[in-house]
Amino acid sequence: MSAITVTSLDERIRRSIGADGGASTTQEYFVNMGPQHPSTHGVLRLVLKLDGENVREVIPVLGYIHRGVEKMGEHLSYRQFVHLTDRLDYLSALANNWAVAKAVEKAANIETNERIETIRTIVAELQRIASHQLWWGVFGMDLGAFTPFLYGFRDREKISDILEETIGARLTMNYIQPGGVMFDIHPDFQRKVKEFLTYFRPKLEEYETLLTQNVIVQERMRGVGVLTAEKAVSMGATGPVLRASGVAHDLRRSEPYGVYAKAAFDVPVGRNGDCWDRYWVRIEEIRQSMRIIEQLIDNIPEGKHLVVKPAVRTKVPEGIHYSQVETARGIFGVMLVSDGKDVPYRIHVRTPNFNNLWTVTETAPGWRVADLVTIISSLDIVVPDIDR
Amino acid sequence: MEANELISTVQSLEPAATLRDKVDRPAMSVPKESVPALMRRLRDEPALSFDMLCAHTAIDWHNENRIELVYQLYSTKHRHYLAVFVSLLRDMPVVTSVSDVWRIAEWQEREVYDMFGVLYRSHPDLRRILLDDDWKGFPLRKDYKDEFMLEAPK
Amino acid sequence: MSSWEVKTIAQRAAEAMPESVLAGAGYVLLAVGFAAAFMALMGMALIYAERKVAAHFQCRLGPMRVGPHGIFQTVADTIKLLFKEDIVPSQSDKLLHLFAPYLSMMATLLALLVLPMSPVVQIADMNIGVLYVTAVTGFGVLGVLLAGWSSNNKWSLLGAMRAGAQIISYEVSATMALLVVVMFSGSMQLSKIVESQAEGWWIWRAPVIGLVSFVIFLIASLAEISRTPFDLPEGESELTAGFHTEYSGLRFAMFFLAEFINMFIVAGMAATLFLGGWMPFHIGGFDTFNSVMDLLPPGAWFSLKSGLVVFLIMWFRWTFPRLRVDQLMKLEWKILLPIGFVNLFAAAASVVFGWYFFPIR
Amino acid sequence: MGLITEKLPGIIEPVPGGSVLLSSMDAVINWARSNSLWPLTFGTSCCAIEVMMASGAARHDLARFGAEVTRPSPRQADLLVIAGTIVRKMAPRLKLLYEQMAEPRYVIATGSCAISGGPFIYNNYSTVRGADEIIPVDVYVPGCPPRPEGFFYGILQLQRLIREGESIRRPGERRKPVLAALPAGITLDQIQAELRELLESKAQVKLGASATAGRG
Repeated sequence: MSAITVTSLDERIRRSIGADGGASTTQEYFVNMGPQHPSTHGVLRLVLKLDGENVREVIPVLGYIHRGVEKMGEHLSYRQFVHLTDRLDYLSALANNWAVAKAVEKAANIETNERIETIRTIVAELQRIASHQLWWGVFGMDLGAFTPFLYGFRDREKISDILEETIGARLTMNYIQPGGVMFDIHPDFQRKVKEFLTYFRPKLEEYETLLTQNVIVQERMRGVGVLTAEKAVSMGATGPVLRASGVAHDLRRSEPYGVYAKAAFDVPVGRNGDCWDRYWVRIEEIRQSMRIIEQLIDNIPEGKHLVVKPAVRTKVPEGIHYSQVETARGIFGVMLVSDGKDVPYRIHVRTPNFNNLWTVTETAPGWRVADLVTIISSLDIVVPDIDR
Repeated sequence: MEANELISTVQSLEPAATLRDKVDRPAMSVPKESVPALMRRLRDEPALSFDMLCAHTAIDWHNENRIELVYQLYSTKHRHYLAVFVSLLRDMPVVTSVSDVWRIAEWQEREVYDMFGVLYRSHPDLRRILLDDDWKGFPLRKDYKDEFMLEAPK
Repeated sequence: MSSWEVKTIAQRAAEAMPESVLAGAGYVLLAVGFAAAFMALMGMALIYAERKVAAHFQCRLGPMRVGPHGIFQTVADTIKLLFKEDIVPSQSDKLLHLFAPYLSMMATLLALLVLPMSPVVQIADMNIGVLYVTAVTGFGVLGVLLAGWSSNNKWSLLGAMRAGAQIISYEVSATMALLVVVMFSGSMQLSKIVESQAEGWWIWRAPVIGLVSFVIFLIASLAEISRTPFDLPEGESELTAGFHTEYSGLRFAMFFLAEFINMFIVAGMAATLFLGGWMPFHIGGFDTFNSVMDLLPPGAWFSLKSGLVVFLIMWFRWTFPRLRVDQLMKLEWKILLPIGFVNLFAAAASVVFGWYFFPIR
Repeated sequence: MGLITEKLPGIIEPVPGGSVLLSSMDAVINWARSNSLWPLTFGTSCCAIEVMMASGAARHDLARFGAEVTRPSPRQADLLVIAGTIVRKMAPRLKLLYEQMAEPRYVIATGSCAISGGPFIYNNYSTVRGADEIIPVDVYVPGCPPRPEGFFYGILQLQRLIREGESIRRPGERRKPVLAALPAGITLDQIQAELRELLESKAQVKLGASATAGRG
């Protein structure tokens, strides 16, 4: 049995220097991108091996926002843990809540009703739109166009308003809980959502005019950062990143939860897996989400919004329970290991961004620094979701 | 593939594999010696073709003095799941890496090392991933203590 | 048609000098003071304008709190930057680090000297005006390169190298476009060029050729002054702040100011060469129409035209994303330059055969 | 009142650190500083969306306060907005960022994580309990995350603090004194000596050694 050595970042970099045995004639150098860098979307750090402007190697360094959520989960009740999932991928807070709620409901045999599931589906889809709007804006900013950012946020505020009215928070929602949703929907909810849909449809066309159809944008996205389907699967990528590579894997379709089975929608799939496909898939997903909401918004059945009293500390039977949902970024999974108490023995969250991020080590080498920014942005990463 | 059919197929590949109960999806316990070979076969067998490692993590069974690794596999072709459990001794948790079977395992295994101290044989780049390189201890172990941590008041 | 008497401040100084040294010196001081004050005020005004224009493009208000509609916003910014700590990184090349912003600023100031803003507001009128402007604006890249090099920061260096490659490449195209106008007007002297447009601006008087060279000049100059879509040297999302990453306080303000004044110079040059400078909108032969146009003073015409071009440049900035380095080079060497050459030959032919409106026989 | 201090324009105020500010000049400078707070583009987690992004966006528009010029380089920024959790791995980097900023620099801690660790206090091995354990903070904005309006209130409070010259900064910290030209024949030491006399006669306390040592 050979000895197992644990290395450090310094050694990793040192190894990378000698990787080609000094064969290259030009001088290669290392730069740190992050932890504070405008286009790493938070505190991600990438150690880049550059040759002039060309990226030779990307070494992501994580953990600058590692908050130890899983450890904390071992001391909190299931109901309490829900609010921590808000803070992982804060742009899909509702979907994250839903994953925990689903796991607990399945384990503790809590039956929800149609109303609860419909409300959950609608708010989760609304937030998916909001998340993609934000991504679109930031993507524009990373390419150097500042205006999309403000346009994206202008429309995102409309969704924030709708959600705030019902939920009471703009970002960290903590709304979907085991056994229902925190509050019933606001009386204006349906009207406002419909207003938003009619408002947003022409705005989406505006997005296309401003960014999608721009020659420079197309030039910078097409063919850049190609991720083949095989690699995407092997690297565990999910969500739009996987679908852009041509694998039509969408949990909403393959194992429908909520009331997705009732709604008709398409799963947009890309062809080449380049930045352009990832861009297109997300824009198309906004359209599909609007379709889903349109079908559901008038058909919210009557019923209670909560079947379990919120104060109850739910006991989960012994065993291992999984659940996963499709967030705006991919599959968010929760594994509850219960020993029969009202706090989990161990809780593991499988976050989509952790896997998606690593595809950058495969796609970025060979491209330029500017392309690296495009590629990272097209992955739509949220750093606390990577680090947990 | 149906759950029991899946399990019998896996058992035909690895006779030592046993059913892991109290899991709400098809789950097998396998001995640690069979890890890389069995995993490769799980991926390559056309009837199974588990081409995606959804998540890889560990559970620290502190009282039983063992650490249990969990490999959650998914097949994008057949759309079925399988959870593979591997028990390791808590004092010397060593297992062979599967990073050459699924690329993502390289980083997921680094995370398990970081949090549980599980050592992976023939891992290309085993080092801490979320914490600092000079961090002492493995935080997700049940007996992890740290002068920084605060107990919640009862 | 009324004729304009061009009298630059330099000429006045030269005239006054033999009689009274004091008066001559007074004019020189006036020129220096004017240039410096103009630069500071124009810079502040442009920064304010940019922020307001950007805000209104983006459905928001922009600075509102400092003075009515925030008009004193840039004053506050300037004062703040003046009194901000000036950091010189310990590992940097200190002399060059201190020197670089001045170099950038100087290039800008020198170019400002020859810009004809009205028949009387022009500091110097050289017979090689166009050549001079090309020369001194190219000089600005030295400041950028030194800043990037001396900061001892890899991002700065990357930015500086990008700037070097970009500015030197695009200078070729810009000069090609300028040559077209020089050929048409038969002079390099900026006041002569303006006067040559008394019967019409070159952008329409030389059909197609004028417009093409105007567009080429605008694109190439945008690249030269590193404005979006060519803001690679300081591309925020890529290189943090590019070549001026390590600069703070006053020295950073100098780069900032130089950038905005450069924008004004490009606008001014574009106005002077293609849009008639301070010359009112004239159509040869239509004397009544022309005299109506003359009611607006030449200074106002110049402000309007350069303001329009400045607005156009800002519009670009808040609409377009950034190009990539290789795409930038491709655009210059494979697209702009060939078009520029063809345009130049077409211009030569059209000058020889008089294929333009109101040719001087 | 001594002779020297009467000759100087404006009112002389001693500030912590022992340097001298001329307050007529000071008012203008503080006005400028308070109205031109350029934030550093820095956000670690959830709060960044609300505080750095949504507040700069069209609905709320941080630009109204002249603070939309987000600088990616800490050298050019005046305001460090700690938007989000700071963990132990990030703490040294945060300190470095703060040190890289040029004086005068201000810090706003937004959200419960940056104030106290927020929800991540107990049973947590990684999260720092409040950014003020690492760097001095001027204004705290509570919320999880705070609304953009809340952040604006924080900015307004910071502006007020700057205008009143009440920067919550410990004596001895790096700070550049702002000095107008002194009348001929008067040195800074003389002014300081006189001021100290003045203060001591008023407050009946001995000023510590830090008052003289901190002169820039």
